[in-house]
Amino acid sequence: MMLTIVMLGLLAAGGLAWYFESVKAQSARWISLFSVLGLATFFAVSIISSGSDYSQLNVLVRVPWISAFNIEYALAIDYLSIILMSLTFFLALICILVSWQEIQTKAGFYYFNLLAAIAGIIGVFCAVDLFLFFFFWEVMLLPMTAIIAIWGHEKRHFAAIKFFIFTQVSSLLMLVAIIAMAYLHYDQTGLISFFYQDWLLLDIPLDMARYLMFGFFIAFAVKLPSVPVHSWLPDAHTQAPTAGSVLLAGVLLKTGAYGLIRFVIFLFPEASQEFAPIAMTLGVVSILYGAKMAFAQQDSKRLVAYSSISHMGFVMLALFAFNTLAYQGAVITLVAHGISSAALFALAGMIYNRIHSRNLKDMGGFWHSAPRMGGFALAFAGAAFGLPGLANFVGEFLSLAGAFQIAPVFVIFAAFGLIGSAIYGMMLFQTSFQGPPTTVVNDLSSRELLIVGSLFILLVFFGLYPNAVLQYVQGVQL
Amino acid sequence: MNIDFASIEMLFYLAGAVAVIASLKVVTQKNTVHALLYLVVSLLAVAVCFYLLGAPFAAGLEVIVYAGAILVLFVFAVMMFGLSVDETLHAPQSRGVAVWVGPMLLASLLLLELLFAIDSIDIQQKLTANIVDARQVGKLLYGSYLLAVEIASFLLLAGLVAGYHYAKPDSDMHSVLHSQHKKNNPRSS
Amino acid sequence: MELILTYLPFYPLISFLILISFGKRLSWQLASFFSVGAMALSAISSGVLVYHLTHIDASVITVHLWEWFNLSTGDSASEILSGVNSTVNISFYLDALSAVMISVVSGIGFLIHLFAAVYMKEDENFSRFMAYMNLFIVAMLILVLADNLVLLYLGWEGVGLCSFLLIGFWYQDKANVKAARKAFIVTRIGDTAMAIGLFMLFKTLGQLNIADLTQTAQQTWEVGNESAYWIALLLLGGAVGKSAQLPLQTWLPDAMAGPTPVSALIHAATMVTAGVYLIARMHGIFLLAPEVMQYVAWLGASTLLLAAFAALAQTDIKRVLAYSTMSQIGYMMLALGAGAWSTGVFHLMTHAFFKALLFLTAGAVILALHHQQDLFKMGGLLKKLPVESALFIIGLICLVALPGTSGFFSKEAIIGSLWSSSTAGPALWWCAILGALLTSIYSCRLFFLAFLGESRFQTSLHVEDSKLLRLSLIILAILSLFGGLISIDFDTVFPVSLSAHQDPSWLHTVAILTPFVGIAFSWFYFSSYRKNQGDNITASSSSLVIFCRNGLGFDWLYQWCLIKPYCALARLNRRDMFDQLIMFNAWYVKMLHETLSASQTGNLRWYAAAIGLGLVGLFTVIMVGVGSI
Amino acid sequence: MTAIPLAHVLMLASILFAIGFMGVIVRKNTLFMLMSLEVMLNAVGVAFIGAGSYWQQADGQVMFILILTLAAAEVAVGLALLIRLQHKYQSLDIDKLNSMQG
Repeated sequence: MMLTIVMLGLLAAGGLAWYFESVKAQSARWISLFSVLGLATFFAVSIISSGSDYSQLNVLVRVPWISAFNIEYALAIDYLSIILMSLTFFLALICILVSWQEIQTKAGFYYFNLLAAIAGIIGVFCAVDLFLFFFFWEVMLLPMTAIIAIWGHEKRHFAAIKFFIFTQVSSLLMLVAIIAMAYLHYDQTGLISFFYQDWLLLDIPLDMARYLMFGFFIAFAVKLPSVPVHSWLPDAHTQAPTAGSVLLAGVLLKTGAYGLIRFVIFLFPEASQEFAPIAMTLGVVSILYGAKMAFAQQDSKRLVAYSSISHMGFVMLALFAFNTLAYQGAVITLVAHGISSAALFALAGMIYNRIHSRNLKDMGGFWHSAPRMGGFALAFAGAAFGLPGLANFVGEFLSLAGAFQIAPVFVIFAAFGLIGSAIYGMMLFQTSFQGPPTTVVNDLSSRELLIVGSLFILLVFFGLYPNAVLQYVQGVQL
Repeated sequence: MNIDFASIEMLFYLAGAVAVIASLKVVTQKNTVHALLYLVVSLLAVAVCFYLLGAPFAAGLEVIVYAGAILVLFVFAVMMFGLSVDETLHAPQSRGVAVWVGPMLLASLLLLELLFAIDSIDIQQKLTANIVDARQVGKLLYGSYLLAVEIASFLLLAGLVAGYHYAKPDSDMHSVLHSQHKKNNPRSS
Repeated sequence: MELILTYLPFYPLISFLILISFGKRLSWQLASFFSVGAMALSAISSGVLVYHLTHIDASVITVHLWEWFNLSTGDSASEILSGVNSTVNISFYLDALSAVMISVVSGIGFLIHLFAAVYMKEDENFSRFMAYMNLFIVAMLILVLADNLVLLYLGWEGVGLCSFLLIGFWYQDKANVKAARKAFIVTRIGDTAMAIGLFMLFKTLGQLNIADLTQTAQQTWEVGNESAYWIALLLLGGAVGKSAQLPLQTWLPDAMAGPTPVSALIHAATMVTAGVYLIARMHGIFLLAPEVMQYVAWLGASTLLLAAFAALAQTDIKRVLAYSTMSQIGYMMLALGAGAWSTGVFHLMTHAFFKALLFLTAGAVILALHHQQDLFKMGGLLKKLPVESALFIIGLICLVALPGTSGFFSKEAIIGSLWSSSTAGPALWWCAILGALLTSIYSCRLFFLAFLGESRFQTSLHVEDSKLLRLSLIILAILSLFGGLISIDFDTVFPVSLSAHQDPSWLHTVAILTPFVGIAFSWFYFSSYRKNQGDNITASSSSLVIFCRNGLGFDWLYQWCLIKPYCALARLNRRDMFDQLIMFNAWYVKMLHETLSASQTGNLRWYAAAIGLGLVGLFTVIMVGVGSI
Repeated sequence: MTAIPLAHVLMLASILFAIGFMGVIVRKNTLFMLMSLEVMLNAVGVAFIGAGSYWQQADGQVMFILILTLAAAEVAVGLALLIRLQHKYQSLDIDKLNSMQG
């Protein structure tokens, strides 16, 4: 029930924000901020106070929805979902704060879209009826497309359409796989079911599992994204407004990883084991290719977008290593990357607000006038190239150390990504903040300081005390 | 093969040739009325063909409905266009009699042919030997094709309604609405 | 004791936080009070710890702060077999080796901070500079105190980052920025090798705690084990990157773009020796891989000679010292490769003393000459800056290892250990002797050019008459001269080498005489530099000299083999070929769309004709189909 | 069996159809296009009748009657549309009626 309230609350708050913005300007952001804060608190309080153990999936709600097909409204959470939902809430707050000044036109509708997307993401993280999952998957897609298409930069329509088509085509493959699974269930038990835990009990013949797994895999690989289906990401990130980029990189990509864990690896263990070499190759290629492409970019947001591809390559590699350690690494990478890439995008947005350019050639020497921003930029670039002491390092280290147990050759290649990430990280930081000063920019305002400061503190916290997350995902047997 | 001018085949080929020539004229004529006349001839020629093929009922229908009704519709339409502005302008009216020459020739050819066919007993015998008469058609039409007939009737009804609707003069709802709007405008502004 | 050890890295950390958060709002006095004070506290704590370790019987002190993360896989075979504890902790481990390191780091660090507080006084970003220096000390202390390799890696990367920040401290100059980036990325290549080494260690031994894993390795592996070979090789990769040895040495000379105290602290005394520390720390693994020890020795020897040759041709006083540092670290590597662990670490310590002294004095000279670093624009400084000259001479005689100085003790020990070592041998001994000869020659050249002859500059000297600055220099000079007398007992750390000492008796004589030969040679060879030749001394421009000056072509090689191809690849594929591939679909669909929409003219007759055409086509197909059957 | 071979009947039908089709394509005047359509419909009728008499079945004539109704309806609607167009554009040129651009 609690999750339903949260999702409906988000939607309602979005609606209220939309309505009240037309009544009184600037009210939308306050409504969104406080409702997200309130709902996040509600979520945290109910999780803590429930006191139950979430190491297995806890089904919270299960009521019939479309009974003709035995489709249910079923929500369940475990620690993985809770971690990712908390990340979502946190980044939702960041998004609202980031949009504070940036969004001036149609602000009400903007906040409605933002909150609707967040509600969809929360839904994705907790839906265990696959039809419902697909429903939420689409719910999060549409407002996101709207955010890019309406409030984006100069090529926003192109980017939004590209984003939409990529995600939609791939998710249709997933829909096919979902329906096939439901019929498989019908074949075996005489009852159509979309319920995840029913599916876990199924005995899926391997040759069929291969195709079904592939259907799911493609949908999530596009979302993750992995080479060679990554190319929507740079465009979408570059053209989206700052909050859109933050949300995309911070949470939306995580839904891909979450799907891989929950629906590919756990539903089709044997087929994914068999598929692992290919998936790991894709992961390694993503790492190296992303790093190389990031280095080649002139556009700061595009650079960060490619670095996201590189980082998600680590996740892919780790997940398909089928190793507890690597799995932990993947989870912490998800959290760390959510925070660090959000931070980098937020910074890129702040720079954009100051100089109205994302081109690295227009930047340089900002340290002179904005040392605080420079310090944070360095820290976040450091997080991007896996500086120990920040959360990303723990993730990369665990992923690679775990994967090395299984596939040393892959890891050796992946480790070259560490060099590549240092190259683009340094380039990003140095071309924008070092060198002869070009323009005078204002240092961080207190609102911006709150944004980057909180992100930075979390990065350091998870970097030095990753057990805060890891203790919940330890002991997951793959 | 000895060419027997009195055979059904020859009559058929002749009628066919008339139909082809008349149709070509229909397509190539500049003047609408001329074209219509040729069309009539073409239809009549086809009717002869039908008759020779052993379908007198169809031939009758062809003459009555096609050459009679539909063509009259065309003529009315052409009248309504007021073709003085259309292609008749480019077709000089001075050769008034010449207009009739072509259709007349073809039509009289057909007539001759028809008379000949009716006159010849041999042909009559052959024709009656393999006739598909109206009774058979009627049975089939109101038997297994009943649904098709119903649909055709709907089609005709629709054609009627649509024809009426489109051909109606322009003083309908549109202008009424328009005038109302005009009336409302001063009050609202 | 544990408490003191715990707090040791936190003094500079707190100072760093204060300096970075208040930034320019702090006055010079306050900023230097915090940073230098924190260093003083660290130095004192280190002193206490070392005293405790040596005089009160405790060979090892450990503190456990908190568990960082757990590497337990739950199903790792090796883990079940050995029942090891695979947690990675934030824990400190102090033994004789790390004790030497922390005293060097915090002791010399303190002196250099003291110097820097005066040297950088005028800089507008003074507090930021001191903050970085503090942060560097934090990372370095963590590096040497780490009880497991992951924490060591944290420190390792941390010092790399600080080195990056400090080289690029004057960030407005593009050259500095480039040098900083180069330093970071080149060392990062080594770090990656090291990271792979860690993964491999973890895979084979299931743990990363240094003491435990060394023990396990020695129990389970035989000498010459393949895993040990690869692990040692990969760790060597890390060490080579950080310590600027072949083939990753190119960053160090460029790193001289940083302020001089940085060069003294990071690029001479502490950070660059981290590689030496790593190998010494992991000697348990290296002992199992004698081939890798040979590689270490040969790498050290070749770097030693290469850097010495390059030093001979430099015109920039700091670059001479940089190459000299490389060369001296080559000595340390040579010692480690020969299995003379303690002598290597001993040379590390003495080198830290005298190289810091040399750099700082050079810094004082440069300051006096208004940031003039070109040797050919100096000259005759002996008379004008007597105190600095004296100090510089002290540094140089330690560098060339004249008998009695600290350099003499350590370097002779290294050379002495080579001849009969199983992993070194006479060939390497001769390399070391040649190196010593070259060292004395380039030292003399440097000295003659800078301090003798007539002055080749017009500007008046800017003399910073600060007692603090002098004080730090003098303490360093004393340490350089007499530091060789400090004896360190490494018996608890390193295995006692069982050298049979069958060395020929002439070896020592040759080794002691070599520097004098070098000095005598230069006395005549560089007589033009020594005598009054006025302005007409210029740097030789023969191609051989330029080749040496440019570091024997390594930069050029890397530029063409690695950097340019990578950049070209990046530029070539800037548009992302996968994207192009996918967008081809879109393009293709769009083309079709345009073709088809062009065919939709809205022209009824056109449609009719198209239908006819289609009909004809269809019939043709059917006809051909029927005909072919 | 009639003496007329089916092939010849169908040939006649084809020739008529082709002529009508040519008219539809070639003529710009919509009225002529309608007439050509009539010719085409007729041609189809010929084919049906021919086939019907060949097999001695009434179906051919039934189909012809249906075609006839179709033609009637089509002509009614078509002519009405033409009148409308004539009113609106003062022209029957089909090429001027492409404002929908497909």
